[in-house]
Amino acid sequence: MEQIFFYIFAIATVASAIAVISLRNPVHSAISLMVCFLQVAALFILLRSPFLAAVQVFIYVGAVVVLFLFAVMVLDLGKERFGEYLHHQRPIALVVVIGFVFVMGFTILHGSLDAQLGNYTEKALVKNTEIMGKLLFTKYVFPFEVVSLLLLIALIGAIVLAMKEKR
Amino acid sequence: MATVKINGKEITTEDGTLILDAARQAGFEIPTFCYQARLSRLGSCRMCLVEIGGQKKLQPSCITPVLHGMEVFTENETVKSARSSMLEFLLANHPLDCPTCDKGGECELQDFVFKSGPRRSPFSEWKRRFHEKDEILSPIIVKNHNRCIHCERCARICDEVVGVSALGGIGRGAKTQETSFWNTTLDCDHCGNCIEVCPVGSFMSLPYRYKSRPWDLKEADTVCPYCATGCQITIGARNGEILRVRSKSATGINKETLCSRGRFGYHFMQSGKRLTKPMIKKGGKLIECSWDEALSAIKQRFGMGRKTAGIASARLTNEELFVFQKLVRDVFKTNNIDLDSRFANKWVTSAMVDICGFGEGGISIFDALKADTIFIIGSAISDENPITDYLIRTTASDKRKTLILAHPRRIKLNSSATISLKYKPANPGDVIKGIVNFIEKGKDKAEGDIDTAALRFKNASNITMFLGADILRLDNGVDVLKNIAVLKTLLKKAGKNINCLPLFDRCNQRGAINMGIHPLFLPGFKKTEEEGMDCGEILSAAKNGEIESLYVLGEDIVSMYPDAGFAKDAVSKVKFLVVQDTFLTETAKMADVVLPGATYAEKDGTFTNQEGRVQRVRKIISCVGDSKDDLSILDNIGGFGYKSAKDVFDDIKEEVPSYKDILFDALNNAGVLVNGQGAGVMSHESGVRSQRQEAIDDSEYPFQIITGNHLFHSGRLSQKAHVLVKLLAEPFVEISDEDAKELGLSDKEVVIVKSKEYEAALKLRMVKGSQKGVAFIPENFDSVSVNLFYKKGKGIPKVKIIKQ
Amino acid sequence: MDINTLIEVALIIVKVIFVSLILFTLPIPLTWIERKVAGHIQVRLGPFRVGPHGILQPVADMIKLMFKEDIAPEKADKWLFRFAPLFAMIPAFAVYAAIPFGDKITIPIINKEVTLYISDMNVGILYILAVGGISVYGIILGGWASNSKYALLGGIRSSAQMISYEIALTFSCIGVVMTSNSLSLLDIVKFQSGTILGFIPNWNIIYQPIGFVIFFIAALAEINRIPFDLPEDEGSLAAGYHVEYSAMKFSFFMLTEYVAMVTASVLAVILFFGGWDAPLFMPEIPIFWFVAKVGFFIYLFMWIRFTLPRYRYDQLMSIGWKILLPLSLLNILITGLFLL
Amino acid sequence: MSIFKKIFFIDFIKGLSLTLGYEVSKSVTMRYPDEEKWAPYQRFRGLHTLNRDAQGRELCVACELCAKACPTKCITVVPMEDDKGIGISDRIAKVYEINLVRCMFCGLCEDACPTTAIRMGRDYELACFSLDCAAADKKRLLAPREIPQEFEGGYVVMARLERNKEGINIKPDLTRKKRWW
Repeated sequence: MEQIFFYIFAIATVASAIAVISLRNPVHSAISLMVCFLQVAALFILLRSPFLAAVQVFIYVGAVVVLFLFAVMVLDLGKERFGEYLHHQRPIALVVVIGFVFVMGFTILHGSLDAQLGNYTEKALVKNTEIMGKLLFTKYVFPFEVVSLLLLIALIGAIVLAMKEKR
Repeated sequence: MATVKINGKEITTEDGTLILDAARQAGFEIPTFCYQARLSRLGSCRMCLVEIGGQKKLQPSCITPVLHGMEVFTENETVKSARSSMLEFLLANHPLDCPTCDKGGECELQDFVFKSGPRRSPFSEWKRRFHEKDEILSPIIVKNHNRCIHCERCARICDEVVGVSALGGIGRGAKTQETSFWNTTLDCDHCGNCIEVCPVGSFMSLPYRYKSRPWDLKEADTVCPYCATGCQITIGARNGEILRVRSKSATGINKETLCSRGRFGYHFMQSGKRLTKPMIKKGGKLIECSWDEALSAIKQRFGMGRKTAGIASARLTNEELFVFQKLVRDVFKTNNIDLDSRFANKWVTSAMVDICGFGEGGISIFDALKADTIFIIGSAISDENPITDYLIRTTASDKRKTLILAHPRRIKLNSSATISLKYKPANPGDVIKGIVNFIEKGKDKAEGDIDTAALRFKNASNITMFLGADILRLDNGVDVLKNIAVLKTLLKKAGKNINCLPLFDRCNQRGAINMGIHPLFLPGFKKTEEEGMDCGEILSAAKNGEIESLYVLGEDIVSMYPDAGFAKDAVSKVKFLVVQDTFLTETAKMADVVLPGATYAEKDGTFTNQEGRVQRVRKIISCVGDSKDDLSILDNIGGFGYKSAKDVFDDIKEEVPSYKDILFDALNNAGVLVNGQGAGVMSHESGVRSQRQEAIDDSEYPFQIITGNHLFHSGRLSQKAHVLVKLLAEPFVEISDEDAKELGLSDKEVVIVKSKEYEAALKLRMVKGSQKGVAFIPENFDSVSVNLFYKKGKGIPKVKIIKQ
Repeated sequence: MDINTLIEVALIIVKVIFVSLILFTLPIPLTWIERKVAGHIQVRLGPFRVGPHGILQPVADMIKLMFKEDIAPEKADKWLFRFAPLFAMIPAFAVYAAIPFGDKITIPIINKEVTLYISDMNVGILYILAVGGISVYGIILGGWASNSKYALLGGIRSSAQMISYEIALTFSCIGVVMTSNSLSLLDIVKFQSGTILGFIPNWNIIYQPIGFVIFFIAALAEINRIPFDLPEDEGSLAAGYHVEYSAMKFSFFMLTEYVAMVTASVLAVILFFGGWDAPLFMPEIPIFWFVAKVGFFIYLFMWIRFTLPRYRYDQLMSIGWKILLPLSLLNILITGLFLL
Repeated sequence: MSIFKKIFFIDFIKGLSLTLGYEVSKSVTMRYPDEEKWAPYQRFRGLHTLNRDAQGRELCVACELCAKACPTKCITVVPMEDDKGIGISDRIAKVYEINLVRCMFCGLCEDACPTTAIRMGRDYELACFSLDCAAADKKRLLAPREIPQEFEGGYVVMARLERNKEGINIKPDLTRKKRWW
């Protein structure tokens, strides 16, 4: 049962990811991106991580892609403009993609990406959110703070960029 | 000359000018009711009171002549309050039924009260009331005497201008009624001039009764189509329906007057019997068809050269006639073109042209009437040209002038004539000869009327001769005209100033001759290279089968040609007959193609009246049904490419020298007299052939028939106007009272009129003072077509009258 | 799979269908009520001609919407134009997967205990807010796909407004989560049962008055209702993002709005007013109190709609960012301090 | 004080209480055309009527003053003669037509009328499905009205909506009237 759902979501994820880069219309790409994120959220649920799923939807679908769309719509990027940028990048991109696929395939096949399963039972995972919260504020508190600092800097940077100089 | 000061403005006028006229010249308007320029002075309405410096009482300006040094005030407070009081008195008895009064909106009383009248009245008494219901005085006149303000214009115009004296006053003071004898149905000329001059709604037109308000009417000034006097009329139409015709007080030669034909003869245009679609003969029957079909049939089947001919009516405009002669001469390549009028032979017409001096330009009738001796021959002028009759009557009321009237019948104008001459219809020349004889022999003593007339001629210094259309009809017309020419030369030699004016019965007869609708000459009286055939010759030729195609424009030959049988026979032998007319006439019934034309209110153009005055005809309504105006039909057949009447007129100006200086767009209500054209007028002398034919005295048939239009009718056109038919619905025979007494007949008895060819039962009318042995039958009725009495080549028909 | 699991699954399916049906039919009475409320507030009668007191008016409207011509602008993005109403509608319905309408009832005949919710997620509130947020796509895409300047402006305004207020909305919920110590809605409701001092209901509104105010205002903005219905500002935008929509597509948008209004009411009830908890010694009747409270909030929304005028756009934004957001942060801070 | 007002949303609550007050108050809606109909005041200027005198004769004498006075030129009058006593005068209107599309109901025709034949009536239900009925002919103008001229207006009267083949008709019941508002 779970397997079936996994494949459905996985295929949908990959398909929408491909759609993101292959569709000509930037709005359509953004929509595909949203679909992709949604599928990822669904995968999180299959991984017994509803909190992550909710946050994924919340942040990425609900905010990030909306802002993407926003930008795309307001800037009114047509198909033609994309053509200009992609023109010379094609061979380089091809090389990069092939390299990336090779490295990924290699590491996956080698089994070097295997992560250690946590020692959580099915029952304990019901309290998934709690566990995650605790981990974040205990074991991973440092990276967490670093990330929040980073975000703060980004925030301030954005404000500085956007603010008009007062005379 | 007298110099007067009017409201401080100095003006110099002739002695004897009325203060009113002087004030109007100076630009001050004085309201009047009883004053009418051509009528006798009454001074009864007191609207025109003015203050004269040094005089305590106000004076009526319409009867007070100016004196040198006079100071007149027309606008001061005294005068204004007098005016206001006068109006208040008039309103004391005038019913305020303006909402139901036909005059409402163009009522002089209304206007003056609005302008200077009192705004309120202290009168609370009952108003005078003669009757509750309007009185119908005739088929055209309805009277509401409650509204009368006693200006007596109606009675005066009836008496002094029309000469009928049908109206008069009964009663005294405020109770005076201007009405007919015994207040019964009027037996008068039904001219409606009383309606026109009535300043209030006392006399009203019955056909126009409750039809519209004056402000609803779209009005246009045009020319009356009935006789050649050329009266200016104003047609009022509402929503494309003609509702009335009226005259304007200061417009045209007719001024405020019109005759019954002009005023009430407009109904034929919308009679419902009009041709609305072209028709083509298929299998012996006329079938309605499209314009394309009809026109292409004409273009294909109408022949060319000598075997074609065209006959046109003199009721069409100059432009149409010009295009028609162009069509006949340039496209059909023939000179066989003639006017229908009176079916005169071509020599008579050209003699008339010559003697009346058509080439010398127009003579204003007002100039002509300044003559001290006026001579009229060959026209029952009161019936044929009523307005000319009015003009002559008003002139002849001056007792210093001599009016000599020669006609077999006694007509209305005889009452104003100084000398009335009578002659047998066939021989008007006898009268002329008598006069010539008298003058040539140098006699001094007059024996009989002719001699008295001759004596008057001898003593006259300024003579105007009116030559009637009856002369054109005579076979010996050339001789008569020759005699007149002799008289003319004789009088000219004696140093007298002579004017000759024709009296025509068709509105554009003079114009048609100018436009070259004649077998002998082109437009502008240029001689044709080869003589064409006149109407009689065309018909004779047709009878012999020598005319294959005939184009008849607006004329009913079969009904009008003297000798109906001959005309019908001749027309039926024409292989291809095109008739363009407004009604399905007898001739049109025989046609191969019938084209529906337009009446005078449906087209633009010009008429030239008998004086030579060119006047504008204006379009008021659109053509009935599918019919088209004649100009565009003719233009289409000929392919000339004329766009409007003005285009044609520009061509006329080039071809006809006498029209050269006339500007089409600038033609106003007064019209323009044509100029003399100098050289180029052909003379009749060359080709005159005597055709004298005495009517043989035949004791079995003692009466000579004369015919012509009745006062209420003109040709067959007026038969379609129902109001005119109401006035006179059936023909009659008119003989003198002496004859009637001899035959033991009484008035209004039905008698049988019998000639060798035809007999008819007609009502008898007795007229005191007509020539013995003359019977008059109006030619306007289908029921008794006078032309049936005629036999071609036999001259004037002779009849006997038997008691039924 | 044993029979019990099958029954469970069947039960869930039945509940899903039941809830969906209710949600689908809900706009029918709601539109009627809204128009009646509008009428009476404006001293009118409201709809009166179709059926007694105009009760069939929404049915007539529905029939009309169904049979109207479905028009798509010629230069519209056809696919997105068609999908936009679905994008708007599906999340609005999906939200109900996590909403509890009551605790448990025993169906008398089969003597089976049935939970009055489709699922009790431990991240329920997050799920609702997250999924609810997706609704903005319907609006933004509908506005963009119409290829009309009014629709686009409406869509952009709408999305900006929703993103702005979503933050305040979420933060206001955090206070509740902190006091209730759970993300699960069921737990939040359960936390609120009982009374304080014996007569005050132990509802979150007592602990979180500021939070409720923020939540309520943000919810108004989130569901595009007056005074914050800027996206469909008739005066300046003709009709906002759905100006080019007609017939059933348009009715989907309308459906979404009404469902969103119900959702907002339900959330307000669950988070701050004790859910199905009977107020003050009132007898406990399953669902009744819940429905009654939700009904009150729905009425409140309508009431406000016909009381207040619309805000200006810049006012809307400044309220969101400058007042509600700091206030909600403050609320979290205060709540945290109290909890400590 | 203003801070207090702001914190506790006093203005907002005031507004809400006001609208709530309206909500429970009686509605002023007139249920036209189903149950009630407004019978306008006598001075109301609705569809014109052509009146008759006590003997039933037409008062109109077709003087065309109304047509002349009309600022929009929407009245067409064509007079005719009649001796059957149809009107008070022997001059009656053959055609009397008011083009309601052009008419602006100013009432100048009333002022111009010397016989009080034309009066602005009280009919205001002039909408229709075709342009034919936009021209009110003499017959329509002469027809007696459901609300007679004498009826004192300014009331709401009970009415009944009737549908038949000719269209929709609202029949007022003048005996049952009430003040509006």
